[in-house]
Amino acid sequence: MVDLSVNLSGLELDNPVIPASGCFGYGEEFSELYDINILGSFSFKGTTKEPRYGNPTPRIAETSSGMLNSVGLQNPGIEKVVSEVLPRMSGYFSKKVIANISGFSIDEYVYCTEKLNGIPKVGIIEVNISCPNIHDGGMSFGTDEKSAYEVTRAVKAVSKKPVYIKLSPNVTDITVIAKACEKAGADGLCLINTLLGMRIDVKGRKPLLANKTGGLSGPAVFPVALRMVYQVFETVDIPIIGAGGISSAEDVIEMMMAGAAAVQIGAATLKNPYICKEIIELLPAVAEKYGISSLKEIIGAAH
Amino acid sequence: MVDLSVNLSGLELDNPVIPASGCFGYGEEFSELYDINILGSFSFKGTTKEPRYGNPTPRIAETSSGMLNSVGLQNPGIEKVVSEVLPRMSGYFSKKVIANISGFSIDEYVYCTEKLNGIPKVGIIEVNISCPNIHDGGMSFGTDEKSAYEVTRAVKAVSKKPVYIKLSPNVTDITVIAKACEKAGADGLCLINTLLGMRIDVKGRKPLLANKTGGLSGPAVFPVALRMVYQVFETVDIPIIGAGGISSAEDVIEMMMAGAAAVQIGAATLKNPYICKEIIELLPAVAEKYGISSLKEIIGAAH
Amino acid sequence: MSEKYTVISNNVIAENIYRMVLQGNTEKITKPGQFISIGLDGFFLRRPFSVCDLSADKTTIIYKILGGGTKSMSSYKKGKELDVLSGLGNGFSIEKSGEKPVLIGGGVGVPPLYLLAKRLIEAGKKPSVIIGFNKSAEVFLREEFEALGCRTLVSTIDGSAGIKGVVTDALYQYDYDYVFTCGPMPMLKAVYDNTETGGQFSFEERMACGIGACMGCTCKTKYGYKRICRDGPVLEREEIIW
Amino acid sequence: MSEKYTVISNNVIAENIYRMVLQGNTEKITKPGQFISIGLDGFFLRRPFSVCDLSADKTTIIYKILGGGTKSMSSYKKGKELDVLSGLGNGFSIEKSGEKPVLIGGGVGVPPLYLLAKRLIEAGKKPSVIIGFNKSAEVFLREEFEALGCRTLVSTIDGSAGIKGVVTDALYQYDYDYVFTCGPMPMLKAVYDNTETGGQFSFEERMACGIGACMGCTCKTKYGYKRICRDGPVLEREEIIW
Ligand SMILES: Cc1cc2nc3c(=O)[nH]c(=O)nc-3n(C[C@H](O)[C@H](O)[C@H](O)COP(=O)(O)OP(=O)(O)OC[C@H]3O[C@@H](n4cnc5c(N)ncnc54)[C@H](O)[C@@H]3O)c2cc1C
Ligand SMILES: Cc1cc2nc3c(=O)[nH]c(=O)nc-3n(C[C@H](O)[C@H](O)[C@H](O)COP(=O)(O)OP(=O)(O)OC[C@H]3O[C@@H](n4cnc5c(N)ncnc54)[C@H](O)[C@@H]3O)c2cc1C
Ligand SMILES: Cc1cc2nc3c(=O)[nH]c(=O)nc-3n(C[C@H](O)[C@H](O)[C@H](O)COP(=O)(O)O)c2cc1C
Ligand SMILES: Cc1cc2nc3c(=O)[nH]c(=O)nc-3n(C[C@H](O)[C@H](O)[C@H](O)COP(=O)(O)O)c2cc1C
Ligand code: FES
Ligand code: FES
Repeated sequence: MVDLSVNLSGLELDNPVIPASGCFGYGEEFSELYDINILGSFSFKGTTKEPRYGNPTPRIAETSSGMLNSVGLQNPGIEKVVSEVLPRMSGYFSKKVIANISGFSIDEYVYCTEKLNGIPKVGIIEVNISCPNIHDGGMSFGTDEKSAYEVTRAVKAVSKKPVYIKLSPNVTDITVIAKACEKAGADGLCLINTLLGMRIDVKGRKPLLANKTGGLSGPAVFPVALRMVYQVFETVDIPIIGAGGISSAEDVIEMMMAGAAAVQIGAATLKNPYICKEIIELLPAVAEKYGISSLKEIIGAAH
Repeated sequence: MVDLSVNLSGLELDNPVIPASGCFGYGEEFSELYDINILGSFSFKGTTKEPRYGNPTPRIAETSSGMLNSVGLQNPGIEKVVSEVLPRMSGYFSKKVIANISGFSIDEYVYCTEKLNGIPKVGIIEVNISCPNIHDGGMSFGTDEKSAYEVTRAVKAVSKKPVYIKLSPNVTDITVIAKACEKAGADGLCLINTLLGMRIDVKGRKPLLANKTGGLSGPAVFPVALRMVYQVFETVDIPIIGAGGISSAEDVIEMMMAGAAAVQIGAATLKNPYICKEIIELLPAVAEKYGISSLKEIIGAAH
Repeated sequence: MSEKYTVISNNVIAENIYRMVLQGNTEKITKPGQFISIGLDGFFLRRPFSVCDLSADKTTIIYKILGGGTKSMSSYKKGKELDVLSGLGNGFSIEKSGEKPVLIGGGVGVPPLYLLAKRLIEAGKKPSVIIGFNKSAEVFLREEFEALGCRTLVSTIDGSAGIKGVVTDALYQYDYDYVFTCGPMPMLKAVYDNTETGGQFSFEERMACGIGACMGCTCKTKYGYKRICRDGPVLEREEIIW
Repeated sequence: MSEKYTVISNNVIAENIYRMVLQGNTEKITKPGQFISIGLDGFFLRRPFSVCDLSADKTTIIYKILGGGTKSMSSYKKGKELDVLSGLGNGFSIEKSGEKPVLIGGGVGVPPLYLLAKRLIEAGKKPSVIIGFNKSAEVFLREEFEALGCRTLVSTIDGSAGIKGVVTDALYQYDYDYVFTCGPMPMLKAVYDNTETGGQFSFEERMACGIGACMGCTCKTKYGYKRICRDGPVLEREEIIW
């Protein structure tokens, strides 16, 4: 029997497989497809202080082995998530959830954190400082060392839960940002968010996405994500949730060997809504094939 | 008849298709496969002051819709290129070539430029400040605004040819670097070089490439390249050679609409050595399909 | 919802238009106007297509070659197995229809109206049909609608078949009390502007998940934000914001 | 060099080992030890395989399922068309061989030795053969070598077929004046260390272009840097640096 369990800052997960924020809504749609309690956990849709419509459509474009999205953080707002969505969630998900929050100012991050503090269902607060689809500044927190430090500080100061900072790959040196978050007290990191990309509608002679640019994710970005997790693992001592292009049990193992303590699966979940279930079912056999008896033991094994 | 011709700082090209540096050697191998005079031009293998072996093997790994390389600038050195390779080139390529040079100090770039100044066969000097496979500093020129400025200044000060700076995508804001190069007098820009990536050999529990990390290229990176070309086109007034993931005539047109005055094709050339020929042959029909009568006219059309 | 469908036939029926019949479990498809989403080799995202016809174990779609995905589909041979998400979207509610609904389709918006017409007739309604195309070479499903007993008008932009003009140019010929429509956005808008009865409008949007999880396909309605893939593709006339 | 090859047959011949016969123009393949590079649907890079046997219009390769690419190849059916770069690499020079060469192969290094043995026999030489595997279930080509009239020894690591041990454990049984060898790196090194005659060693390296343009597959030799894909895969004993 392969031991699939992993641990994120005290949160014990049956397995390292976590659907990524923005690709699993609040879990409800998937709970109609299969029993989502088999998941390690899931990270819910990036939630902000106020409700948001997000960007105009089209918000989706296809790329080779990947996709662009410019959803722009459509969400019902933290109030509604806390008062309606989270209570309902217990009906279909019995484990703790990862609460992904976004903001346009430090105050907003703090506001959302305080709202989530009292909710037992929330296991980890995942602070998205990296969404590239927001024109009014959301991205800059994740691309600037000082801002990353400050957001982390501020959220940590109020949070009663472990705080994981979700990093942007659109930076010259991700280890600098990672280090800043660790210094500011982050309990863990999650990387990567999407790479900024674009497609052009050749017939219409204009960007395909109404927002012009969007975030690239899917298998195309896997080698970039893997490299960043590998680099950050050598730089910090806090756990890393690895994300970016994972779409198979082999990818999960590769990402863990690079240094991830758990993984998130985004775009692949959109392509195949059953992918996380399939991966969890395959993991024991694939692990065995590579002589792995416990997934915990391979974290960072490639270093 | 669709007019395929484009112009790079006075160098008239029959068409915008240019095999990218490092993916076409010095052209000899391909000249055995087809008449390479149909190309707009080609960019030869990154050449340094001294001969270089490059990195240990394995230097190649596969990724979804792409590949990693860590060749590390294997080349015979500028002396030999000038005295042996370039004279021989006239036997199989009658047009002007783009001379891609790399260095580990500003002096080396200057040295190579001076060596190439007197060679009529060289149409453009392409200064690679972005190779991610060099541990002793080659990359830093392309990720730091000030260094990019200085290299460009120094090369421009001695060059008798148009100077194009080849930019790294591994930066937080490519427009800052692009702007610095323009200010320093660059005649044009070429982007993107490869994205830093990694793969892990799960069986061996170590990075697949001997050099650990390598440069990601191929269709996977096309949306990132396109976005950067689009951004840089809005920032500078000098011509841009667009590169990154191009593998079809449609991609060429998309890249030109983003702002590229010509394009380079790298990884796709390695997968299919005839790809540039095929694209050149298809371009007129594909252009016509989109109502394009002259490629020059669509440069930046998506803005 | 995830099914394996096998290609039974895949034939060209008009210029660049193909009919594909698929065998497999159809029980998730409960309403006309729903769609299926097909995974294609070599393409990351699935492709959504409206259900055009249905039996206990067969689903028919009609699709136009638009880009690489549909081009590749056109080469699929009998026996090919496809990974399909089936029974997506809300579909048309025929309960809300009047007695004499008009079904208005444009281009590849026409296919879902065929299953809709069948269901309306089964429910005792008397649907009439207007289908619009660019030119006669692109016309399809006309005979099939007529075979159902529906009066069917064709419009073409260039006048090479039926009425010269757009679908709304044919509207005056009918006496109708309800509208069902599917087609390109400008057509939907024209139908909206030129009709006053109640109606249901089927929209398209670029999709990623197709199941309501990613917020990729949201539109604003008078009743709030709706996901075209899950809360749509069919919207009621009164909720639409253009 | 770019050819369309059609799969004629593709059968399992040992544990995880397949023989694929391809039809198509073989004129670019002029020497044993050359390889072809096959483009696979869904994989970016081509896959290199040694030519195992050859006729005017047929090429045989023998391959092992190692990762995703070879796994996918194992499902290819008769009639499938492949995009192939043919006639790559320098190949073995049989002119340099002695009268009694020994051919030493390990695992999927064995296949090119078969065409080599044929050519050597045609040239009037008397090749003998040692082929090494992990275990008996993986042994292949033994009968074929014997059918050519070559004395053929098999070694297996676990002793389940032939001599227990590695290929070099069988060397003493032969009287030879030249070595041709192909197999995994540690085997090549062991052959190098345990032989003294002239010889040719065929190497593997991860490749991108396969035609000498990318410098992805370079190794250092006493005669300078060589590209395994173009200046190799066969190196002369005297130039090898380990
Ligand atoms: C609910 C719904 C029902 C549909 N029903 C049909 C139908 O019955 N028959 C038919 O021919 N077409 C239908 N379409 C449109 C069809 O999905 C697209 O034509 C098809 O996806 C184009 O794929 P492609 O690879 O050929 O084009 P590409 O342009 O190469 O596709 C690239 C990406 O854009 C998306 N895309 C492109 N055009 C559209 C579009 N118009 N709407 C949504 N996504 C698009 C593709 O799905 C893909 O993700 C429907 C679309 C939706 C949303
Ligand atoms: C000149 C040459 C001749 C060869 N001849 C044969 C042969 O006759 N029979 C046979 O079974 N195998 C042969 N190989 C090895 C064969 O190319 C690999 O086993 C195959 O490419 C693995 O592909 P995969 O997708 O299954 O494995 P993966 O590991 O998924 O492949 C990923 C990438 O690594 C490369 N790769 C993986 N293993 C090797 C390897 N050992 N050598 C080179 N590249 C590798 C692949 O080509 C691909 O680019 C030869 C290799 C070379 C270089
Ligand atoms: C449609 C979509 C919406 C996303 N929304 C969010 C979000 O709200 N918050 C966030 O932190 N990340 C968001 N992401 C990023 C993913 O969580 C993930 O980090 C990224 O997509 C890389 O993983 P992948 O390649 O597996 O998709 C989104 C990604 C996609 C594709
Ligand atoms: C094997 C390989 C070697 C390369 N060598 C060089 C080089 O020497 N100099 C350089 O400027 N770029 C080099 N590049 C980068 C390419 O020229 C090109 O910028 C990049 O690969 C993106 O284009 P692509 O996606 O079409 O490959 C190399 C790329 C590859 C794949
Ligand atoms: S496509 Fe994902 S919500 Fe509609
Ligand atoms: S694989 Fe490109 S030089 Fe050998």
